[in-house]
Amino acid sequence: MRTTRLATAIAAGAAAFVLSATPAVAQEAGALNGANTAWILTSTALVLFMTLPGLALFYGGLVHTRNVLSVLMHCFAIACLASVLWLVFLYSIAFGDGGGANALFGGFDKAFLAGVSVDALWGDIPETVFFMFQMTFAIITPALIVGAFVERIRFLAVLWFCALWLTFVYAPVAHWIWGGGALSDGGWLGGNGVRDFAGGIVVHVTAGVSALVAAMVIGQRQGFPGEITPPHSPVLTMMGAAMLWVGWFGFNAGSALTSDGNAGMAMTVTHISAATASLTWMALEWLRYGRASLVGIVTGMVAGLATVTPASGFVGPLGGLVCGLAGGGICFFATPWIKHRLGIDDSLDVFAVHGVGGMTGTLLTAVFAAPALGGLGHAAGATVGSQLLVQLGGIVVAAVWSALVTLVILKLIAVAVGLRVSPEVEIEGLDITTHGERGYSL
Amino acid sequence: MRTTRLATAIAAGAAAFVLSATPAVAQEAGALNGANTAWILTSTALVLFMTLPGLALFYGGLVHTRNVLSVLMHCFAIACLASVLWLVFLYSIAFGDGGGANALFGGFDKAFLAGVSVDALWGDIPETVFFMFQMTFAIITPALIVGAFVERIRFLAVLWFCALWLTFVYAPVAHWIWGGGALSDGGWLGGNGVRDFAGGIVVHVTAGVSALVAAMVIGQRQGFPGEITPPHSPVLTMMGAAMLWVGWFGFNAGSALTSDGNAGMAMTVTHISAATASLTWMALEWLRYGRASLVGIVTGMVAGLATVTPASGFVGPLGGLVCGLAGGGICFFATPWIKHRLGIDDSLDVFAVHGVGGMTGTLLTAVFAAPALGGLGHAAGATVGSQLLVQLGGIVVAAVWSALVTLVILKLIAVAVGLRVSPEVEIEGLDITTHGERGYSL
Amino acid sequence: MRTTRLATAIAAGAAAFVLSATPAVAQEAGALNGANTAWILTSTALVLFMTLPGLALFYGGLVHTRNVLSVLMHCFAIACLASVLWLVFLYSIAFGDGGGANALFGGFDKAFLAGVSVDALWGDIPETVFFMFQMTFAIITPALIVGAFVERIRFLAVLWFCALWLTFVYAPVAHWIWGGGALSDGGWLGGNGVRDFAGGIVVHVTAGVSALVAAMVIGQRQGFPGEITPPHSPVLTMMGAAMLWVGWFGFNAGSALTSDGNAGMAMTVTHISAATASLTWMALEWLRYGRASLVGIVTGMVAGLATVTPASGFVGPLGGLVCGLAGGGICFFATPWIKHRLGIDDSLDVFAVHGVGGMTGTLLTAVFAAPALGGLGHAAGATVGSQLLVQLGGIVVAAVWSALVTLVILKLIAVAVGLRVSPEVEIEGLDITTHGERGYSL
Amino acid sequence: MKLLIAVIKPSKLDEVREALTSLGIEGMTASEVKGYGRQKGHKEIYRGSEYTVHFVPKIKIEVAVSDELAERAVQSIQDASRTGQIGDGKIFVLPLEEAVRIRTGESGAEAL
Amino acid sequence: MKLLIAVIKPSKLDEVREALTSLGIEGMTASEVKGYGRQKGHKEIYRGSEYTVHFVPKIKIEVAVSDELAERAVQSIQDASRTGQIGDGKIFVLPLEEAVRIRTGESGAEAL
Amino acid sequence: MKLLIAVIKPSKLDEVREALTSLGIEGMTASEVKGYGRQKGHKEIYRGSEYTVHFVPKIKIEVAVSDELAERAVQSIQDASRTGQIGDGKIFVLPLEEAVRIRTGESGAEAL
Ligand SMILES: Nc1ncnc2c1ncn2[C@@H]1O[C@H](COP(=O)(O)OP(=O)(O)O)[C@@H](O)[C@H]1O
Ligand SMILES: Nc1ncnc2c1ncn2[C@@H]1O[C@H](COP(=O)(O)OP(=O)(O)O)[C@@H](O)[C@H]1O
Ligand SMILES: Nc1ncnc2c1ncn2[C@@H]1O[C@H](COP(=O)(O)OP(=O)(O)O)[C@@H](O)[C@H]1O
Repeated sequence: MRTTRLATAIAAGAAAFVLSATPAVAQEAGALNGANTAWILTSTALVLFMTLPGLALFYGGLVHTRNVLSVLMHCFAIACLASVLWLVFLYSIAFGDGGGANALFGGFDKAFLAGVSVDALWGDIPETVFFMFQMTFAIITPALIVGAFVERIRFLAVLWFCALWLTFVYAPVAHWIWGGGALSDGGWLGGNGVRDFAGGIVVHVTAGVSALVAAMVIGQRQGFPGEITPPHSPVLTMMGAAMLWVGWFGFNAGSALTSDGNAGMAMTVTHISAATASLTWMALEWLRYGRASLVGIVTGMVAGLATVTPASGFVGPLGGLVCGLAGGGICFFATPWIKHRLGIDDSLDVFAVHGVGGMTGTLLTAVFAAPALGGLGHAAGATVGSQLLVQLGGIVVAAVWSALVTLVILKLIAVAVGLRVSPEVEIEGLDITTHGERGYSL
Repeated sequence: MRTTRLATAIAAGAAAFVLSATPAVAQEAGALNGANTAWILTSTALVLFMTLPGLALFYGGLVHTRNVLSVLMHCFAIACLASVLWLVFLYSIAFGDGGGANALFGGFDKAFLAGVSVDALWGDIPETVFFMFQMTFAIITPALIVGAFVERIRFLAVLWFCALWLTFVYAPVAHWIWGGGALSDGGWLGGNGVRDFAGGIVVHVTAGVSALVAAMVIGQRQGFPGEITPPHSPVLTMMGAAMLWVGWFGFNAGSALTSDGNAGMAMTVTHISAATASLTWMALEWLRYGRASLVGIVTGMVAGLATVTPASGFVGPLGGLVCGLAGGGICFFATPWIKHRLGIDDSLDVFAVHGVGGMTGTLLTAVFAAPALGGLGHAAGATVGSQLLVQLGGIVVAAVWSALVTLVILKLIAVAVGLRVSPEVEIEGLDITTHGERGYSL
Repeated sequence: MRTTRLATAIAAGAAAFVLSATPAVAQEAGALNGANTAWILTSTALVLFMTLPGLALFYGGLVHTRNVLSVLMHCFAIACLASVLWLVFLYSIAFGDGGGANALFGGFDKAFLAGVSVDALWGDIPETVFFMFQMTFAIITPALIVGAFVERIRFLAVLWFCALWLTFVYAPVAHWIWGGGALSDGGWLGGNGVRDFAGGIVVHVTAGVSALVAAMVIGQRQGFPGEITPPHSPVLTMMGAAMLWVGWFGFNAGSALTSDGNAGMAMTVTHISAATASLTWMALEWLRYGRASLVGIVTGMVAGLATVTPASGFVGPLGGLVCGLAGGGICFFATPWIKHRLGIDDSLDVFAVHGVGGMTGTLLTAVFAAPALGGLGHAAGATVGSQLLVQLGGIVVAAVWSALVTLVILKLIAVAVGLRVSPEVEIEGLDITTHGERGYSL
Repeated sequence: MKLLIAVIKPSKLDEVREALTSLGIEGMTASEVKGYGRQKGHKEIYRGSEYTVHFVPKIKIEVAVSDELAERAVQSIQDASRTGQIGDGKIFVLPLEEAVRIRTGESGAEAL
Repeated sequence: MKLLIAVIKPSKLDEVREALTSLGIEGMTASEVKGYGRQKGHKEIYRGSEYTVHFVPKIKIEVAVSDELAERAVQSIQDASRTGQIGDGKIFVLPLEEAVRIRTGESGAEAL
Repeated sequence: MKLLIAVIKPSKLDEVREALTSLGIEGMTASEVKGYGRQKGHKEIYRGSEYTVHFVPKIKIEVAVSDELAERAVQSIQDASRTGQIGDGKIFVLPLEEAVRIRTGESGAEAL
């Protein structure tokens, strides 16, 4: 989607930055670029891999044995539901042309991929490939939120939440920022819209904020905080974390939509941020608690990746290092703060890691895009300061919208089907009660 | 292999459909297409990943703890054996030029890749890449059959079965349909041969039917059905299922042998079918048994993927949806029917899921290839009706051949080395008795 | 890096071999090749996947439950540390231009990727992509060494060892062989330098030899050999092994730095060697101990892959088969020999598998590069004999250097922070004592 | 002294622990077991096939108590773990001749 | 009443369960244990190295029975679990002073 | 005969096994349990949050011995498993009425 945004940007005269960013657009119009297509096909597989099984295992290892299957089930069912809805109308809302209402949403012209032939192109790759690549983002975002209410949510509520949240939060926000809507170039925030390369706002801020609200509405797990049991399998968690790291190459470097230096630099800064944040978290944990844990270092990794996501296509290696330091450091302190100071049982720390990380990275993007700091430069007319305000505006709008809509959705679901399982079921565990299975019979 | 088939098809005048399907062939002859090569190299890795560890974990989680290693061992050893045999003569049988006998098999000219230099091309990709990509299909197909006789088969019997089955079932059938043999364009079924994009017949029907026969010949597990224990680790099973889904992108979209819209659309319909089938299975299970299980939803996923496999390069999004609905629904009812009505211990439901799914999809291909239904169109002269007959013919031939040869092979093995372990060994478990290891010492 | 080496080679007149090997260099200079870029981006993800989680799981499954997390932690922390150091100065040492000292090391000009813009090219791919691809090699190599001292090493010692070893062993040796240094064409060994396609010496010999020395310096685990417990989870080990196999496609075929027949043939011989070595190990185990184990067959796989690594871009299918036979066979006998005859507790057999395999393959490269044996040919003026000497020279230099430097590093660490945990901690396990976590709470 | 062996529902362990602690019993040993009684195991359905699970997961706790405490301990375990539904479990009382605290070598009641 | 503790081969659990049920004993508790006796553990070989496994996996079953049933119960456990090979296991009989069914509070023999 | 039940630190199992063997006791059964006593569980910290772990992993061993051996067995278990730190564990001695070796049907002391 950057390509279109950038096309607009060119029209808006931001040529300098743009050209360096995507040589692709230099090609003669309408020609398929097989190399870019190959990389985005690959990236699509990588990002799906992030959710199935990556995120599912990462989350599954953090809960009690008696709930591990329910977490895997949530992620899996969400992936399926999101995929079908993406075809039915979500893609159209996010990336269609909403005509008069385009600032707000993309309309329904592309529902069921209407009019998208096998040869249709998006920029210089097949639109089907772009459709699939974007779908994988729509899959992982609601799955991230699951971390807020594991071990007590009703399965049916998860499905309803997924469907409504994608429709009223994810798809619109994606349209605003990536689909030519209100927050992109020439929108409410002026000629230079929000710069969110791979989803710092679209994915992490929306998921993080919604998770926080959901945790508050649904309430704490029984025995929180004192009697909660430790992660039942750090092994599973590390496995999932590693898959998230690998898949994130597709997430960020794939977001270049090209197979070139832009993708290469995005992959580089992404990786550097992940590594730096991991070491940062490890060091802080060591200093503060006297030992470095596996669960800790991989949490730092996720924080670093979430933080660099919006910046990945705009900054250089230095930006990657700083995103890692900031993301790892800030999230390290945010996590216990939310759980203990605020007493909110955002069970797997979705807001503290993804929300906080995504916001941090979105702001850092404005700073480290500066060539002086090794960045790829701002759009013409934009400065660090001006862009900072735009980024801030984007965060606020997305956060407020996510919070409000999530609140409404959950209230509706509470009435319609109920949010929580009974206390007995919660103690007995969701696996056997809701899904009729046990995680392990060794 | 589609490229060659399509080349033939062009000769046969089906230009319209063909060109839309593979712009690649438009290129000046003999030129290497680096982009297509990159995607097929990637797809090869993805399809290998489906078996190792994907399928191995998917199956391993479904058996008793005391047999988990034996299942992983079967999949791993089969992968190694199939690879070496593929080089030695299987590739030649499947994709060589059998001269006079070409309708039946491809001869031995390409044994040991004789005459295939580093620069040799297949279509516009290196033949070595095509060789590797196809090898991964020859790896997973016999591994699928393992599901029919887990927990009681002799290891040596598995190895012999793999070697003989690949030689007399897989390689010939692949040749008939993909290698220019009897079932392809201009063969026994007329100008328009079977349309099997990624292996609905070549992989799933052959494996499914052979599995059914094997289950009958080898017999039920002790205590079947009443005393069989539940899957020992739905966690492993979900992990493997997720890897199968991701890898299937290479399986189906890679079968385009191009990095373009054809691959993009194939990936799209594949994904849609997987998601739809998963939800279908989940819903049916919920309605019928009052709860949706993780093992259930991932089984639906496999059914949807097997069903869309033959169709993936010929149908549009609508076709993907219908393949998912049909595959998920039909396999859901077929599974208990085979086990209980027929009392056949096809232990991991290979026939009910892969066989039934593959047949369903092969027939649906003829229907949803119709442009009116969003398909990419039939070859010139072909209609839904005519193609349906051709597809049916292909299924029947492949099924009958698979059943007969499998029967013969197993009878031979029974005499030569024996099929089953002793009842004591079966109760004690294959891991410790046959392989001298235990799955877990926690 | 082969591209540059090959450029030199061309200058040296070895055109024949070179051109067949990399059509890429035929392109007009300075042009980005998107297809090659796509494949190397993918390969980078594949090789990272080898370590995270591949190698971590492979190793983790082989140790006692009470140490599984420590092994995952070692691999993860090493990956992070190596990544940051690679950016800071390691890449520059390995692939920079050291000017006068270039025979020895590449200097610091490229520290922090100084002067490497988003558009900078290495050959015909972005230098950032080359940087990332090479980084993944620098990640896995020290992680391999972990196998030598698991279950007793101090975590802090692991971190120090990783940093110092990469600086003084890995980066320099990589420079000598791949960075235009002393062991490459025109260096100390004459016009034709060492041929190490993907790291037989740079990765496996350095890691293997250093592991052996480390095992001797750090000493045996308590109760070795009699009281050591069996692998706690062959399931994890198989999972990791399978990921290593898949990732190795990026490791070897990616080392072509092109998306063409060279990559295709490299992938082919790599796969064939892995499969052959697995079957070889399985057969030998069966003959010698009466049963074939899962841990055994996957160990054979790793041996085959390590062996074919240096040869993968230079030999044909026959070479792949022989590498598999030799690697599987020799390592099978080397493993118990080191542990029992020599009584060295190289706990996870790093030297016996990687060191021995890497050496074997490095020598076989000289032989099977011969066109008569299906190889891609030697450089002009080189013969099997002459190349054998060169390869041997490379092995000796790398081995001696690795051994000496590792010894010094460990002695320093022993003084500075200590190498081993206390006997009590060793018995209680590293997970709970050092990292405060348990692997499983089922 | 007595050794109480109780087989209870896994979800009741915490309540039992608290009940005993409030009685001043400051030690116990728990382990995962499987069993059946009136509650005859159950069926699980996978892919439409029924799997019989004869043994239901339970927690077994072992508590050594002085003779005086025995009765009250039994009572409080019962109160804490009872749901009134089948499968609640059993409590067994065995004679305990001797108890030794390894660390100190204390024996008899004071070792508990 | 008696508490029977038997350590048997894992593969014999089902047969023992059926044997006891046919005696009208309608409850038992089983758990996974490891042990050795005459059967002195064994060696496993990985990558050519021998690993000594001192403890062999067994299943421990605990059955509380009335005094009358005790002897026949011991006998039928023995019959059901015997293979004649080393490692068959052991049966221990302990005095059981009291048994309580948590759900109903019934005690003594009728609680079994 | 006596049935000794000892709950010890997992890391002490091997030493205890050797100690008993040297006494000529040639069989035992071990299982993984969790417990607490003076050692009141502990806290683990994940992502800055404290998790209370009430039960500490221990190993429970069961050894049936003849009356003569009982005392020395208790002593040697104690010697072998003692570290002097809290959490060392406990040894319980129960009366054992009968023991049967399944394989041979031998009963009483010679079955041990
Ligand atoms: N006779 C027995 N001997 C040993 N354990 C028993 C016996 N009867 C029941 N149990 C244990 O108690 C648990 C609960 O018994 P159950 O009969 O289901 O409870 P209730 O009879 O109160 O419904 C069983 O799972 C089993 O572990
Ligand atoms: N003295 C003992 N105390 C406790 N358990 C024992 C004792 N002797 C044997 N066992 C248990 O019985 C199991 C089988 O004993 P074993 O001696 O191998 O059988 P057999 O003597 O009939 O061959 C052992 O694995 C162990 O768990
Ligand atoms: N009263 C008891 N009944 C049953 N088991 C006990 C009892 N007291 C202690 N234990 C077991 O002994 C283990 C060690 O006891 P602990 O009191 O921590 O040792 P110490 O008192 O010697 O420091 C505990 O983890 C628990 O499993």
